[in-house]
Amino acid sequence: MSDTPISANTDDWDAVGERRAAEALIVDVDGFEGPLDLLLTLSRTQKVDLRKISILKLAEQYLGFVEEAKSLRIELAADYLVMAAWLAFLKSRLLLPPDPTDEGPSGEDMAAHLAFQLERLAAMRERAANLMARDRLGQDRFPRGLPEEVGTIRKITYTASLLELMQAYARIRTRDEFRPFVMDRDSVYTMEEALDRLRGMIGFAGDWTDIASYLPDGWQMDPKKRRSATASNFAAALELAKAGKVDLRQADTFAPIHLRRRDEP
Amino acid sequence: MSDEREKTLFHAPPLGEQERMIEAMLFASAEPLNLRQMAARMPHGCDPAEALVGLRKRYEGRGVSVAKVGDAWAIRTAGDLSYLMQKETVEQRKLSRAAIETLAIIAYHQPVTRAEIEEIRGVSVSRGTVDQLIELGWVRFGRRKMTPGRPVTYVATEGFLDHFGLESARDLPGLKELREAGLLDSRAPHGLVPGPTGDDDDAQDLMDEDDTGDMFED
Amino acid sequence: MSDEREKTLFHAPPLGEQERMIEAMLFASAEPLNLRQMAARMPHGCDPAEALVGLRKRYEGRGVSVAKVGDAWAIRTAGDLSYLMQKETVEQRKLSRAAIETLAIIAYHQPVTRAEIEEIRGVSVSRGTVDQLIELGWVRFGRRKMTPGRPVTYVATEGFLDHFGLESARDLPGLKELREAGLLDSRAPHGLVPGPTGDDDDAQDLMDEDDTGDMFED
Repeated sequence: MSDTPISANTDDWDAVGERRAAEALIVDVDGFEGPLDLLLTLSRTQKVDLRKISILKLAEQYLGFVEEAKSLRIELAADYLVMAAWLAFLKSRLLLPPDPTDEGPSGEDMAAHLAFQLERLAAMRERAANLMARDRLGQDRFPRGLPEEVGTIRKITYTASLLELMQAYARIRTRDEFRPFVMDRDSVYTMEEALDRLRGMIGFAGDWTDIASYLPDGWQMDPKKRRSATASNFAAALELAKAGKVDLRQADTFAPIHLRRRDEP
Repeated sequence: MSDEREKTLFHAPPLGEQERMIEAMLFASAEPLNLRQMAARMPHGCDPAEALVGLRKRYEGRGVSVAKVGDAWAIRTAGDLSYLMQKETVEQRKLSRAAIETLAIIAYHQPVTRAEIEEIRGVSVSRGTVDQLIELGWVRFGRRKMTPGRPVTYVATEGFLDHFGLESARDLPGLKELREAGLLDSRAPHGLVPGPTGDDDDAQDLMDEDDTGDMFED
Repeated sequence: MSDEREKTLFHAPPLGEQERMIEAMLFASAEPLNLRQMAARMPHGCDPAEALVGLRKRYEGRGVSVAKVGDAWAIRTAGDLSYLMQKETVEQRKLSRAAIETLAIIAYHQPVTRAEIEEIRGVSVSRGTVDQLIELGWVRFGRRKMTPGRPVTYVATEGFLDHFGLESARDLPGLKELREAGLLDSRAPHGLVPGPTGDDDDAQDLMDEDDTGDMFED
């Protein structure tokens, strides 16, 4: 690094003061919140408005600080060294005439931005201090000490729709029409009944006889009853034929079915 | 601020200022403050009793008042505004089956006695069920019946008509219309009311009667 | 009482009465109440905003005042009477310089990303700093920024306004001057000045990205 320690600049009281301040800074290096914070502290020694600050001088102060730290064998965090390198670069840019072929921000741009950053940080610090000095809740201003609880009242409303009302009524009024399911057996002649009857009768039937003649009395006239009895009679006749008790014959489709007892072999 | 305090060591602050102090203290304190406590906090020479009179007057008829609690003082909500300290939550529930059936019978058969309701429903009607319908404003007492014992009757109210959107109870559809509307099919009464069969229903009703507190369905 | 409320369903109570109601509610609550919360507890047809204007005026210069806190309102004791309140004073956890500065930066630059805070302070922000501010209820997450990485932002809360006695973030002292001086512009020409080397934070931002961008919106 190309700079000279600040103490070499001049011998007057200011320089001594600065030197002492710088030493204090170095001892206090842990107290700084990064290089920008340090720069801001250093800038205060210039005793001018931050807008009129000499960035070149500030860069020199910072580099002097780093040198001092080195001589005192104080390990500086990487951030501080990066800033030192950048400031050294900035310093050279500010001192040398601008290179027209060089791209990127000029030394003046860089210096202006650093000044802006310092001013912004200083402004934020000031605002932070103002904020903390305000009348604060719990310190200067107080909320109600005896707040009243807001109770909750649960209100229940009951609802019912017209449909539900009507359905309820319908349900009550139709309860009488509604009874357990029982098959209406009045007009039903079961196969068991037919079998019993046929078994008793075939003993006398030695010749072919129309099975219709086996229908029980009182079941021939009512169509409902006749239908049930005919079906059961026919089913019973098939059952007996299957058991080998009778023979069945039918002359033609839909012709009468005849039944004859089968003689035991 | 400290200058002001120094000053007041010798000259008590004006009464209006003392009122402000008491106002702030009573507001922020977690417990009622008595005169001694107030005076201890206030600058020398203050008279909290006198300032309190002024402050109380200032809060007369306001939303809060300066109330005496034992021998101490506190700021309290005005009694007539206590309802503001409550938040109402409304919960909707369906009427129980027993209640809606009873209501239906009253609506269709009004004026109707309890005995008649029981005859139609086929189960006894618990007191709570009718009470609930009265409380809801859907049923009220009608004229007594001119029969032995002069039993009270129940009728449906205006509120009932309002709630169910009816002009009059005569507008209620009859059995015939219910059947035509498909609401009443005697061949398939199960389709009407999903759920328990008629037998369970009666059992449910009997249980309802035993425990009136638990008679509402959610 | 319920009769009175019923009546007011159709006629809002007079403004003076509404003022009393708001007075009662604000006195009773330790937390700021917003207009919606007040209206919900007041009879139908009330206009808390209008009534508040009158109430505020009534308490001007008193020992307590009606303070606006963001979108809400609260009654607080006057700041000049703090000396009476030693007993009520809440022991505040001492905030680090980093926390105080970070809070100011968030308040003045909100919504602001962690990277922007670091740019302004010139150091990386330790996670504990923001956590502490969030825990105090002074800072919360804002919308994600529509920049690459969609970083989360931080904003100041209503609790912050309440604590520091600010009506809104626009009332932050010196805000206008800062803006005019260009000190609130977020011109961050990277590379002009070396910034903090916050590798951890980049990793954090990437993690945040996995979350849905909407989770911090309100």
